[in-house]
Amino acid sequence: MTATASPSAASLVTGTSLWQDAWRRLRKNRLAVASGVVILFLAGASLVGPALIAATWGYDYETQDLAYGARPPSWSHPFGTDFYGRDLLTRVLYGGRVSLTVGLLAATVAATIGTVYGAVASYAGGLVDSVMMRAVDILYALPYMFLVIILVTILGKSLLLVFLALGAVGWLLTARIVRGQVMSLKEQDFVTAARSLGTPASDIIFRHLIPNTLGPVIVTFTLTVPSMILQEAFLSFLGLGVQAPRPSLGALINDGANQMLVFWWTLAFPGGVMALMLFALNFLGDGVRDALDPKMKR
Amino acid sequence: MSSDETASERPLLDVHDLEIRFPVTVGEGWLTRHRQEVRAVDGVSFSVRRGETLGLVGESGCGKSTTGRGVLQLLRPARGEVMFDGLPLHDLWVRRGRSWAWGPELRALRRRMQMIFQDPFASLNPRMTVEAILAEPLRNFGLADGSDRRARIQSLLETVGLDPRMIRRYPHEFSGGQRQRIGIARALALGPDLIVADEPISALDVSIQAQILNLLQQLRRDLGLTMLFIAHDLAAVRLVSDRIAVMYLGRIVELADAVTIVAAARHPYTQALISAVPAPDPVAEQTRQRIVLEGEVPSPLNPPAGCPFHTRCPLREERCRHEVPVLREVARGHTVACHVA
Amino acid sequence: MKAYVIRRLLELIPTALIIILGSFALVRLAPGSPFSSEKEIPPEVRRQLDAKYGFDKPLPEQFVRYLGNLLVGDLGPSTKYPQRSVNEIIADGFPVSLTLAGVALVWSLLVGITAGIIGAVRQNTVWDHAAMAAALIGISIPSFVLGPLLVLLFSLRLHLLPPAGWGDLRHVILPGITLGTIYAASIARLTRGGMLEVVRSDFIRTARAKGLSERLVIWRHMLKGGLLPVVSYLGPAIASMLTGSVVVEKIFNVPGIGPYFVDAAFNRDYFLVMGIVVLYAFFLLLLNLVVDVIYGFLDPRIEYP
Amino acid sequence: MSEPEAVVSVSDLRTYFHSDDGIVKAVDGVSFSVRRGETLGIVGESGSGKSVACLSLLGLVARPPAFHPSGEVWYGGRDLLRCSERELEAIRGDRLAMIFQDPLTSLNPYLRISRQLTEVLEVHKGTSGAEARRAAIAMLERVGIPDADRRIDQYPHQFSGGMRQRVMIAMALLCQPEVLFADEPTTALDVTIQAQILELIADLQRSAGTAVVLVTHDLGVVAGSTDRVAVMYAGRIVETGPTAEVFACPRHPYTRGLLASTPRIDTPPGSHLEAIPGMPPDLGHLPAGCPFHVRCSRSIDRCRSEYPPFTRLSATHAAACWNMEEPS
Amino acid sequence: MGTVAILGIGLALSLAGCRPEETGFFGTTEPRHGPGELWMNNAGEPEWLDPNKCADGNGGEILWNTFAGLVQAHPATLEPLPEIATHWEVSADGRTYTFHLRPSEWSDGTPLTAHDFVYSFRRLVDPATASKYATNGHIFRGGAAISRGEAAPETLTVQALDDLTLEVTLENPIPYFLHFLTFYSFMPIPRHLLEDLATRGIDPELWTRPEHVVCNGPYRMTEWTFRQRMVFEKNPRYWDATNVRLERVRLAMVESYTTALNMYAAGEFDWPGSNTSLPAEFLDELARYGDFHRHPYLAVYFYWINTQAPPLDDPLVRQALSLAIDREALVAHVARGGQIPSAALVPDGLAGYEAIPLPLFDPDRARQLLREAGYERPEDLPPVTLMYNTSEGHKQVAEAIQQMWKKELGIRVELENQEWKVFLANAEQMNFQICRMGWTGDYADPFTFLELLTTECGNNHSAWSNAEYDELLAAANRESDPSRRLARLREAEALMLEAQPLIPLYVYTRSQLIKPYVRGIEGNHQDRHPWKHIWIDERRPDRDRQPAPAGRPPAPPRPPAAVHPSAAAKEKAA
Repeated sequence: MTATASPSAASLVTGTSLWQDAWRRLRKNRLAVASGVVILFLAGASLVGPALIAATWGYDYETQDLAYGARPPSWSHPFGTDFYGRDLLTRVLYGGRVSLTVGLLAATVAATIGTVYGAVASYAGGLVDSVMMRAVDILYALPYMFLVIILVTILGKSLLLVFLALGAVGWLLTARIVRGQVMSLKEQDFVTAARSLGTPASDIIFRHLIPNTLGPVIVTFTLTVPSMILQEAFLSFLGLGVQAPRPSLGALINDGANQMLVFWWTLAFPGGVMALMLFALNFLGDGVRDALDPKMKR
Repeated sequence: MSSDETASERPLLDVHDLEIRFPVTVGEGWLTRHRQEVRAVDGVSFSVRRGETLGLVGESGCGKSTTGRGVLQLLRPARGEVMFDGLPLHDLWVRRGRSWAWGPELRALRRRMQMIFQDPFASLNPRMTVEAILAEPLRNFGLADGSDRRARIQSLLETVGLDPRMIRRYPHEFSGGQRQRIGIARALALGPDLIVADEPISALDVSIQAQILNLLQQLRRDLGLTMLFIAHDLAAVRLVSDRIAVMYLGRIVELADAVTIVAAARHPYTQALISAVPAPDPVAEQTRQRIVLEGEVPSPLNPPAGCPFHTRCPLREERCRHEVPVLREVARGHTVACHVA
Repeated sequence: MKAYVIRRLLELIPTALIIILGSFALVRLAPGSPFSSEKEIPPEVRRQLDAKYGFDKPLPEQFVRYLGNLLVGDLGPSTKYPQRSVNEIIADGFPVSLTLAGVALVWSLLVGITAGIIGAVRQNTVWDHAAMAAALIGISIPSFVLGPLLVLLFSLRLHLLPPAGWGDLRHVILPGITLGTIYAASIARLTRGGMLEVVRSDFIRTARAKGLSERLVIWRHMLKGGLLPVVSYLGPAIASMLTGSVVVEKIFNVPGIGPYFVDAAFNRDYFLVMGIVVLYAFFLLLLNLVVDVIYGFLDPRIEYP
Repeated sequence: MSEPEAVVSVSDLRTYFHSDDGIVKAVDGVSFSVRRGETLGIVGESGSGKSVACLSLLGLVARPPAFHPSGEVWYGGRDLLRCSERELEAIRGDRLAMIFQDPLTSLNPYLRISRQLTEVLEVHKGTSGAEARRAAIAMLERVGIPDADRRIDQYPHQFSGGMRQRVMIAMALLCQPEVLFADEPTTALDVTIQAQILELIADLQRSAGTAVVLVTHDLGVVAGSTDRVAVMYAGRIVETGPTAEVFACPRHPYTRGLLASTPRIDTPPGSHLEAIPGMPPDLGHLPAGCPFHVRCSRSIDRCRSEYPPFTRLSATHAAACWNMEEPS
Repeated sequence: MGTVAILGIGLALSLAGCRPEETGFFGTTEPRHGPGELWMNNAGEPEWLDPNKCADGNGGEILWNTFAGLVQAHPATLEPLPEIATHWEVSADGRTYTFHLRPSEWSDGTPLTAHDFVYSFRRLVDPATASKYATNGHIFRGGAAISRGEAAPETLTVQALDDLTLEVTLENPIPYFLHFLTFYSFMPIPRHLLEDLATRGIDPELWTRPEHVVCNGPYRMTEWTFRQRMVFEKNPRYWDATNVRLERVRLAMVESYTTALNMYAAGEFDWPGSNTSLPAEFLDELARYGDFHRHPYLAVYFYWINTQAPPLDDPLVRQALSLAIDREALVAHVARGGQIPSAALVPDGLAGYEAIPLPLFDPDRARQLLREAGYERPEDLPPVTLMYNTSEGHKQVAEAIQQMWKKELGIRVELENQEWKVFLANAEQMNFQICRMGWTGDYADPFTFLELLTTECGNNHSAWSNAEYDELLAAANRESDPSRRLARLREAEALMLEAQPLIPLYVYTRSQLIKPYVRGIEGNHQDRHPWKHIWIDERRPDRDRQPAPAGRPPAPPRPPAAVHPSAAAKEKAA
């Protein structure tokens, strides 16, 4: 009568959670792993790089050498210098830090608001749900950029506010996804089972519903990060991004795009790093999606 | 098999004129949804004695699962009574705002009635270990703490025939049959009096179905469980049930003990159902009288007037179109809802 | 179907009202005034200006008056372009933006669907990887980089197309491509995903079991279902092509409405901001309705209650 | 195994898949043949390889993750496994047709029934337009769809489950195939509808002389609808023979176990079923020797190391076991 | 004819730096259109095309070429020349001018009379008009009171003595009046058209739309495709039409300087126009080309200091900030346009004014001043915020200065860019510490700059107020002797700079690209380039990719004063 046939005693005793499973699948995805390595490298470089350069060559992202402005790449300045004679490598690294931070924080803000909003709406159901989802529809119908611009002009400008504004506007998708998830999870038998076992509502939300929405939330999150980085770049194009002289990749690229005809390196290096970063983030996002949702695996 | 000595005893479960409606969204307004109510269960009455197993069979959409959930108050009955050990479950709901919720007595009663689900994949939270799944009911009722709890869980696993060392594993690491055993262990964790088994074997392989049927039988015997066994497979239902109720389109059309219902079915639907079950026996198959019903089950959204079965019934008469037949006793303990039978 | 469309249209009214109220409040909350300028304006002149546009009235009254005018189709005057009404500005700019978005849409659909189909049909081959890598690159390049690069190549080096401006077909190509590329990339990924989802489905197995040729299987059986994700993406995509054209319209000096999303807000051109937002919101809501109808047309399982 | 009058004969068919866990031997050396007009039942539990075997002999398994199937599948003097895709296309749906378990997902939800029916005729017979439509309507009527000339213009979701399966059958039979492969055609249906569909298949088979390969897990269906049966376990056929003989006198312990564990309508209530212990094998990690030995009550030492050969028990009955059940 | 000598500041200023060798031309050198046509950029849509109401450069460019005022400015020297007025007399106190008008017509054939000017000047100051430039009308006696709504517009001391004689009386005997009168605010308004529209039930405010507009200048608008292009054709009824050479001018509205540059390179523009700036990054590169031109521009770039809040309420700190700026490096490496570094507000040589000599850069003195102010260590000084409006050029200057202050004084400076309307709101409400400002002289007189610091001036964002300064300026304006007047102004500026309520950085220059076949664009310090003097050189001396020969093309007959061909102006600038 005993159901047997488990390969090893070790796996019998220690289970593998779906997270561990996903992690295993993710590690098998060579492109995703390579992308992860690239992102870790970029993150690491942007984190310690500026300090390292400051310690070695003595300049930071804002040290100017006006007489040495706009020089092409050389040994002392591998990425060249910008208009003010600032080292472009330092600025690209620092800008990468800013962009990654903005991307991560804005995506976090979006994911947090979206998850809570979506979960509350669908769990409450009925009129509350209808009202909350209509609000989302309405926000969807407002031009995204208009909202961000108005928010930035009302709230003033700081790095913090930029990602708050981006996140505050960017949570709609997460909210819809989480709501949809909770809606279908609510109908699943394991929730019915928990109810029939007398599990209190709070436990149902936190032990049953939310852990099961995390997968799609994480997937949305990983794909939101690159799009937030792009949004920040777009804000920088409009002059609403980070405050000079602090660079973000978007701001550097915008400068570079304007100067492309005369100083090619001011576009090529930040643009290259940004493309690499977005490329890797997107690939990693795809990988995470495949890993968390094996059905979608290609 | 039940005998007369229990007749005077109060049934553990007494369901009278149960009606359950589902809201079906047929349209959506700006803030409102236009709903139409579907009577999934329409005036069902039955009782289950302590230690008895009542089988509930019918084809998909006949309302048998809904009845099970209504009994457990997982759905709020629109009408009718569900008496559990003399307690009126349907009266234990309390209003909360615009909706209804379980009152404290009903919540406390969860210990005494449990459910086994059809889909062993959907009924276990994929993010929880077996230990967490089985600990949940214990925690909810503050039963068994710490090492006690683990010991209890391990003994539960042994009861359902699983290796107790597997408590750290996750549902996806088990086969369908093993998952169903976990689901059964979970239902048993609180030591319930009544178990509603909702199609517990239909998602399983043939060889595993037999294991689970045997397990349920054994548990019934060992633990003295009372069970409402819901399935579409008449042969399986008959195997574990003392009495069997046949449902069609939200109503019970025939109710009798397990032997009688196969041997002496009165309702044309029951007869057709029995005749449609193919036997794994070529010889029997050659002699089997098949009643092949014409047409399909009508939509519960738009049930036919009169006898719900009249659209497919080979014996239908004029009054079947207008008059709803009521359950009447045709023999001792054998009731049928048919004008003709 | 007809009743459904009418009902959805009626539903737009409360939604639109809330959008109008919300954006009205937001615009008025922003600091600054439409008449700020580096030159001092005499207070009497300022009063006259405020009176002329009704900004001297209490806000609720202004709102009600705005709504009243909106009902008769009057979006009000522009403070930045005082000789033009918002109606005229939109009438001038919106068709331009629509044209641009149309070209971008055609480009993104052509390129995106083709690449997506190639990716799905030749799954896990070099073709697939190349198409998807190209799509990711497309997503990773901001339009304010792609635009100047295209200008550099096609206008300044090859002298094939004008670098900016508006007028004939040649002016539409570069901005259209610049605007459409990121969507082409998304569409490619969506198409591939949708097609792969369909490839795995039982009915494709049925189609093969019927002995249909691969070509027929793809074109007749896969495409319709495989493109459904693309269809539902089109609503938001077209809408964001209209706003996302801010960058492209600035780079290529296209006289569409895109830049107003930014400039009118910057200039505190209250009526213009409102007009643009209302137009956009209404257009988006309408677009969603159209997409839903198309979706229903493509997917016969969708019913309109 | 192949007999002179066999329409299709399969020998040593193997279909392996790549998976995360390595190679999965879904079908591992399967041989059978189908004769004109007969019904062959292939029975087994999920994962036994019964569906994959049918799909791979028609070239319908997705590659990857599957390898190209090996073995031989003879039809009309040709080995289908060595035919070009184009040649296969010409045969599939015309001479060899297939219907599937879930008629809801197996019909294209985006196309009208008319389109899905007439294209079969267009592709294989060159019939098109009004003529194909007429033929399709006639076929729908034949499979018992009332009001066929109106319903042909509907979409699959507008049909009930049973009606959909009728449409599937109509689609498969339009070109009057020689063999109909029916992969669990009634599993998704209610028992009363299942009876209708089985009746229909039998009826059509009688009138057209089509051979049917009925793949199912339901022993009752096999017993009632097939002439011969092949029992599959872990990618191999373990026992084959005339249905009556196999059911009456199962020689392989698995066949016997399967029969014993299936409750019958006349099994006395409360009786204990002789269930097969354990669970169906993980095809990625098959035990050595006979894969059934871990669940087998009759297993002997040899079972653990060596796969048993197929032993002919009579002219038509054969089984693969080292320690067969005694004939009863 | 009263004469006030206006010396182009360009004569007094020399541009530093040597030019790289010329390497041909930037972009195409073939015109894409007929010889009588000019394609140019106007950077953006004008707000108003009504002379009384217009307050932006985009509108100004059009008004100067579609309307003719009493006087016009010489295309090179900006000296006032007769236009509709053939000659004029000035009263002894310098306050009353009598203009004698030539008989001329509006573009619809209606005779143009002195009444049209009276109508225009009254309308300018009438609060009902709500002109942002109403203050320009304050030069007329009674103008300010009318603007404030305290008097009727009819009380303005402007009257038509007859159809062709106009008498105006000024508040003060300002020496730059005639030059000021060339400004577009003072163009005549076709009263008959406005009244006609009103009777036809059309909003008279729309009179400048192409379907209605009536003008009296060299060109009239024939097409206005919103935000795409405007087309102007020669006005045959312009009094001097025979001397107008271009048949047609096509204006595009390209806001992005980079885009405009691309379009110039592709030959879509013959001349980006005076409303288009060349990005600083490109200047060094572009200066190598033969079609590059540069001339001084009467505008000063400076930083306002909010003198109310500590630590900037201390003049010593403000002076230290000014001295710590390396203006020469700023101009050479950041602005790059050959701008003239200046620590004084009024440019040297403006209308004979001698600039206050102040050191351009003295970090040691700056540090010493800071110590004197009580900040022994730089860390003692709280961080300072520098606000600028969103623009690439302003950002570049701000970033450079932030670094200079950090390097020389150790001051931490936060940069804050704000979009224009917010920036202005904050500036008006004194909600800043230091903010950037550029001030363009409306007329060639020091007063146009010094007026900024008066107590009553609404554009004074320093909150600095000094009664002595106000009195000195008032006294100067009452002065009718030009040199005594300048002396008082200079006294006032010195007083003001001592207090340092603002930090001047440099005097602007204008860098331009002009296709080699375009002639007649003069470098002048107000960057006004009347189209009627421009022509397309059909001889095309550029074909051999050589710079234009020094030989003068035939000069247009009017104005009689020497008109320098562009090449000559360029040589002068170099």
